[in-house]
Amino acid sequence: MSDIVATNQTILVVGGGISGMTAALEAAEVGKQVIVIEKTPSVGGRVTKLYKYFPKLCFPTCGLEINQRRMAANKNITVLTMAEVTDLQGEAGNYTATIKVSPRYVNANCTACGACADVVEAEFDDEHNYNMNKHKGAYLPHNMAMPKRYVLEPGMIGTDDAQKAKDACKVDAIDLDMQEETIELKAGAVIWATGWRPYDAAKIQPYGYDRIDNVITSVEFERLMDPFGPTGGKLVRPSDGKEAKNVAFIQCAGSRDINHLKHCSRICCMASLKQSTYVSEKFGDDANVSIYYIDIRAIDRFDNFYQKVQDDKNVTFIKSKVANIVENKENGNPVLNGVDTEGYERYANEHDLVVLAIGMEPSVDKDTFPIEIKVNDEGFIEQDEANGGVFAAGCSSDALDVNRAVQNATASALRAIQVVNRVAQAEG
Amino acid sequence: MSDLSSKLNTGMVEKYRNNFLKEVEANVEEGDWVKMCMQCGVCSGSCPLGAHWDHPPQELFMMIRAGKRDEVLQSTSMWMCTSCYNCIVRCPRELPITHIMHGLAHYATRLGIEPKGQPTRQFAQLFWDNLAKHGRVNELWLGVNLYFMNGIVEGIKVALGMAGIGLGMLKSGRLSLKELIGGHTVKDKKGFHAMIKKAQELEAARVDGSN
Amino acid sequence: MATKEYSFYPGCSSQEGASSSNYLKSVQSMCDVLDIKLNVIPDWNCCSASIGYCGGGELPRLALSARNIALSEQHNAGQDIVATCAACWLATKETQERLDDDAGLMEETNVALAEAGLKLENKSKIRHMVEVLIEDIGFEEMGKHVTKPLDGIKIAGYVGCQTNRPFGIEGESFENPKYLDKFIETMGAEPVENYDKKVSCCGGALAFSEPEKSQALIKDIIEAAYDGGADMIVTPCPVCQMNVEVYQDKINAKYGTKFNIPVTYYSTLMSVAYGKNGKESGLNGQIIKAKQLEAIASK
Amino acid sequence: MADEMKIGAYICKGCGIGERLDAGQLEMTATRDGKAKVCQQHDFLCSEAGVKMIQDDIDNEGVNHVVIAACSRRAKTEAFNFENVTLSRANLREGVIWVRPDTDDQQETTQEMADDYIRMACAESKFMHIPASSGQQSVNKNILIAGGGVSGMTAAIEASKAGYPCTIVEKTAALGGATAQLYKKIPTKAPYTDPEDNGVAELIAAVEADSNITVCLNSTLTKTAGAPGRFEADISTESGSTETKPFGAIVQASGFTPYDANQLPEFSYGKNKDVVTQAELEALAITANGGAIKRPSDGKEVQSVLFIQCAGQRSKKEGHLEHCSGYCCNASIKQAMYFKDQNADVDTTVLYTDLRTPGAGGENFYRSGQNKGITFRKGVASEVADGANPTVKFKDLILDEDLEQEVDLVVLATGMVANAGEPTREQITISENEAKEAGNEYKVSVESILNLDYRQGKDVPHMGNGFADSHFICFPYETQRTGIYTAGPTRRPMDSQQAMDDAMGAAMKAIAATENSGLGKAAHPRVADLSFPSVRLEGCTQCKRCTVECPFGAIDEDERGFPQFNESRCRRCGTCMGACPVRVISFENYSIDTVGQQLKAVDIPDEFDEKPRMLVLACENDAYPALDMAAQNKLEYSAFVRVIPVRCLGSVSLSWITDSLNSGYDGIMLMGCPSGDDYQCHFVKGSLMAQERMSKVGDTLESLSLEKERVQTFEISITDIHKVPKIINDMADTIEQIGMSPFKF
Repeated sequence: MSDIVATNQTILVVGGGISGMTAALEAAEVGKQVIVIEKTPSVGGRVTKLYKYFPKLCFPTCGLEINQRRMAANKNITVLTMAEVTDLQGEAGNYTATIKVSPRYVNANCTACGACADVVEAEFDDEHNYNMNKHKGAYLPHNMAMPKRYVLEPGMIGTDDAQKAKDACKVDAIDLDMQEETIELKAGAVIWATGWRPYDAAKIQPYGYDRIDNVITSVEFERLMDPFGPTGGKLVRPSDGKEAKNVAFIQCAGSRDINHLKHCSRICCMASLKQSTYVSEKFGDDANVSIYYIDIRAIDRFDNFYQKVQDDKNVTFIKSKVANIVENKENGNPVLNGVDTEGYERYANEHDLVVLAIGMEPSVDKDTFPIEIKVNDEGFIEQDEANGGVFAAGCSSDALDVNRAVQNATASALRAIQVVNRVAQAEG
Repeated sequence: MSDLSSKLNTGMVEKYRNNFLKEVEANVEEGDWVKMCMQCGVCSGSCPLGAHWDHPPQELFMMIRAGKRDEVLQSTSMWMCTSCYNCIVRCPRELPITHIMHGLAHYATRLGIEPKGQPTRQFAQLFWDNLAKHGRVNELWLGVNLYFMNGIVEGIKVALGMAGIGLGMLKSGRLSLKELIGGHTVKDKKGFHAMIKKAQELEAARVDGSN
Repeated sequence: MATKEYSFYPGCSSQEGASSSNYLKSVQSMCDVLDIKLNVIPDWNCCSASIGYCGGGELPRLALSARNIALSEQHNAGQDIVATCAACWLATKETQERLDDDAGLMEETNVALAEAGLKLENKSKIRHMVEVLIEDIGFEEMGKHVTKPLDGIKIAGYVGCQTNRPFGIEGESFENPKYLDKFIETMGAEPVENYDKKVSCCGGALAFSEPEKSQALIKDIIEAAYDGGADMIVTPCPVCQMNVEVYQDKINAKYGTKFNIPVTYYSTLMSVAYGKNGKESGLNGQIIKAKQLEAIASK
Repeated sequence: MADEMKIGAYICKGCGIGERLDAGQLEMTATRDGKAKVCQQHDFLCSEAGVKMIQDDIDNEGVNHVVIAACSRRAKTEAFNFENVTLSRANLREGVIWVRPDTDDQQETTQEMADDYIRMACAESKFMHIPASSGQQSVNKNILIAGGGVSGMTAAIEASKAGYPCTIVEKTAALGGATAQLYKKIPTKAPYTDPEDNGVAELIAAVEADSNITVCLNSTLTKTAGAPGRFEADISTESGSTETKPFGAIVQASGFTPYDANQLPEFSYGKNKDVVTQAELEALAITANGGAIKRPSDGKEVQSVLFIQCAGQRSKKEGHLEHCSGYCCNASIKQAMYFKDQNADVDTTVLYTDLRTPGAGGENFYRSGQNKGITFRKGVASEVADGANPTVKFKDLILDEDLEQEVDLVVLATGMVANAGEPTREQITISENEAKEAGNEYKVSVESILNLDYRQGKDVPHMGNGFADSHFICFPYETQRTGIYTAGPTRRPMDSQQAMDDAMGAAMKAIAATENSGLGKAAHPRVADLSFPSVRLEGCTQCKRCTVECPFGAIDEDERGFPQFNESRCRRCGTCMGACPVRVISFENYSIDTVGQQLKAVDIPDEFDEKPRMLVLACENDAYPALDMAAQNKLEYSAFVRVIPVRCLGSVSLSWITDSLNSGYDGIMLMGCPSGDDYQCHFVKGSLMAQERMSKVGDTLESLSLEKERVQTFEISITDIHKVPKIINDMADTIEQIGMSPFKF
């Protein structure tokens, strides 16, 4: 790591999701030195866990391929994976960041041949699939993982399995003695693109996410569609593997709720509209989708997509915040209780599967943020002079869909460039 | 309805003209929360007696904003509230719905336009009279009054129907005939009554400007 | 451990010859064992529960609880107010909150209280007996005093509404509070897992005014207990206890069910488990006799 | 290429290649068939030692054409990254051993596969050249900004802050655009409870204070010529004077046209003066300037106002907008606050179907509106009856009742209409069809903002609903006119704050365009590609296919009809190359030969060998990665297939198909991205064109009396990891059924 060159003209990008990648690429492609700090073993972030994008229903992997190719080809970008910023000092044009790099136990020799995974037995929760299944103790995070390099679970260290993996590697890529490192990097500007996390569904007690098997979150549902996901791409429910043809989507699961997230997470309406097409994609006319909503927020041209879904006779919209969910003990079906507020109809509807359109919680922690920064009540970083050379990008700045996050990240690249260009001028 | 309350009622109609929401905000317990409802309906779905409401809370709130004064105040709905607080803890806007329901019921009563025969309305009144008299609830009288609230004949029927329970309570020492004579009261009745009276006066002054 | 003292608000229903007098009995026995001293608030009055609203306006109702708090502050200065009745606890706590938030109401309340020669500081902590047990005593300590574990009894812990919402017990969820099951376990009995109707409403005061509607709710509560294989139901709330226990015959008559399940208080369990006899545990207060408890109590 | 070509082939034996294949044999193939002057084997080629071995040969042995026989071209790119040489990759890992079973009986065909890939890589290498910039370019840091609204001004201010001089061309006499017409704007900062000053004055001040920003008022762009790095813009003033200025890139922030409420007679607009649009209410608010807002008809102070949301929007009705304009809900809340903040007793109602206030600020603003006493009703207005006071007839969807409300003033939340750009040929047909289906007409702007003198039209092509948005979720600024970036409502409906943020992104892209075009580097998606199309004009027949089919309008025509390439407009997709019937267009590192010679290099066993040969031309962005990932998951496919990545199916020359048929291939598969409205092709219409062209192959097949099944086109998404091997194996089965091609020599 010591070989990393960083000056006060360097732009530090914290977070290697699509926003961080975009900001890094835009800056690097006009010749700026960029260092990307990514917490997980590979870049790409949440979009790597999406099956399709709304409203085009195209595949996130497609854009990821282009962005990763751009990154690989660009010598101005350095990516540190399994790395986190633990401290940040200084001001615009002169920051020092302290980075903690966790051991991957696999070095750059790795050719992703998979020999190690073939021999190990131990299995661990697969974070990429929201722990719905397990992966080997030596693993490639996913098909598109960049860097395309295996990872050893820390839990493996000291086990025979780990030794087996090491012995199986012909290119000496496995280093069981790898230690956590702490490095300091200079930077002129910092782009904070740590993205978001799904709100903890268990906290929404009336929906029984922690008690009812067949109540899952929208991000989990997304993984079910991936042929390499926990169900091998089958749309089946957790309790009994039964095909989930009758699916309910509950909007504002955690969002627009003072007891949970005050804000509207923006993406959830479109996400459910999109996911309703998954059910049709799998079951055609046997699909039966109910969307329980307060307001369908399909703004600007997204509304055209909303209108398409409205025309689908297999999709029903109910203006209602579901009151609670109980389980039908006989068949494991979740039963939704509530009132359709349009004309006051009570319902107790049974579904195969319930998907909570889970809210977007920013991954910005006000209290532990390494430097003085303006964060609003919702937890998003506000665009503010007081933030000096630290700029939010993507979902650190607001609840944004992918397109808006990328657009915002492109803007923040310019903000960072303005700072380092000033530095460059000053230094002549 | 009493002259006083009918005068009050017409007075209020006059005062607030087609702005029932304002009237509610000014005069109903926690009424200023009504405007914050976003019509999600989680309260309506959470109510244990929901099925028996003509207008669930969220609809009542919309009706208030729509100026449907009589439909709201004469409704039996809010009298269905069991005070289970499900609605309150689930409301994404933290409206104190239970209290608003109680407040509406009370305000309707104050105006004398509440649904007269509504049993909970009658029981609630009895309960208040009972405690206001002694400072403590006298369960036996409460029961007796309750049974006879719809007149002697009806009362005897109800009483007979409830006899088994009454007996059980008596046997288990959880109902005492002592209560018929005297029974539990607060000692400082004078102070207690004065306090209630003053509180009522102050509130009346606030609501209808008279006392 | 030193004696713990509290300012006690028994409430109307626990008075002698009232519907939950047996609750008070068992609470007293339980407190003896746990070295808890309850100093009754002198001349306390009714809280008007959550049903006084027809006749009583907001302020008069607030005044009721305010008077109790004021009396407590006067006579049991510095002691937390403890109620055993959910409604009493809730009404008092709500009053305190409302008056804290609204200076105007606070002032008016004090004007009214002055008529009774009282003044409200509104500083006392207002707690449910269950909170005291969990937070001040703790399950471990509670367990230590068990001399007759309630082996072999399966119990549905019915928390009900007002002990649970809107305030509830610190750290518990509104939909699935676990503490009552912990009480049951601590006393050596077996709780019903995922008891569906744990926090469902029994109709509360409407059991009187809307018997059919309420009994329909009560039926579900009892049914779910039976479904869970319960021998008995236990609750922290007098209204719940009464409603669930006393209407079983009527429900049987109406729905053709064969309900006959005893409904007791957590404190009943505790005094029995603590070796108190049936009378001390208020078992004689049962309309549907808790035979298993009696058996243990008389051992 | 001054010094003569020297191919160095390097064979990796790692990752099981050494165990599965005969490296000696491969080396022989490279030297004998591939004419590699240098050939070395290595156990671990991507290791430092391996890379050093290659670099040494480049430095000392004069190797200038490197062939790496190892893993996929998508793997280990950072290791195999050499300067001043051409690089070809023979995919022995993902392309051979990972898709073939490790059994003795398969060994022979597997080895053949590998040998062919070596031959192919060497053949490609032979015809590749090291790209050198055309020198057509030079860096011009000046940025042209069309439109002086908040988007344009923001773009100018921010670009200037980064050191790029800007020129704003504004049609009207003043800066500020639509936002300047707002009394206040939707809050942009916590706690998001009250309307904010519109901020235009500060922006104008900043623009005027910036010596790097030139402002041309009362001016339009009468002609825009050239390309990124060397745009020439004619800036004409009303007075008629015209000045031509050079620019490096363009930001188009030409705003929007407010919807014409006269198309809403049902709401008595135009008939009743007290029915106004949101824009008109802003004017009333500005006049009132904090005082009571008076209504137009009789100047009465408004006591009651009702806002009708989605007026003429979110509807397929004739003359209505199909889209939602996104900002109107917040705008109505803001405007209702104009009344409430001045006098809380004014009765304000917002009639909506879905209240759309997304994001962190939105919900706070909505709550604040409720808190201020604005009444929100979910309902649909059917009519506004004319009269002394307008009466709104609507259905309240919550109360499920038809109701009427008489108010002093009705405000119609009408939306934004796109006002710029022009539809491409495809889009005209698409939108016409859509229009037919939807029973309405699409408003296609006639007014041109940029007046490009491009072969393919005067403006940036439309996307849906007439907006010049990007088609791509991941790349919001990707337009079909390189170096021209749209911002603000030109791109899609949005409020002024979003527009300003958007403009900043557009400025970033414009800066990138100036820098990269200056260096002759391609723009997205083949970023930094230095090659560019060159044409042998002597062979050109002036058929114009290249100029018509270029998705980016990169090619003009001279008066004789010869193509004129504009390097920096070009995205290097090769569509022109694929379009050219006489094969005169090529890139230094991608040409008719680099692919054509590869497919010819494949060893075709004779008919009786029962070893068919199938060719796959795979889109490098989707199909090829899908094949890679299939291999990564050890999904097997036929040993008889040979895969060649192409930049885009649009670049596929028919000659490749005929050549391979002639040289005896038994089947040909073209794999491109899904086409259609939601096409995924980053070069817009590669698959579409391939399909068109292949439809013509039918005749060729007939003339050779070959079955049409032998040539098939597939739409493959990058996620079709299980599908691609199946397609290949199905083709193998088909060939088994219809038999081998007779054209084997």
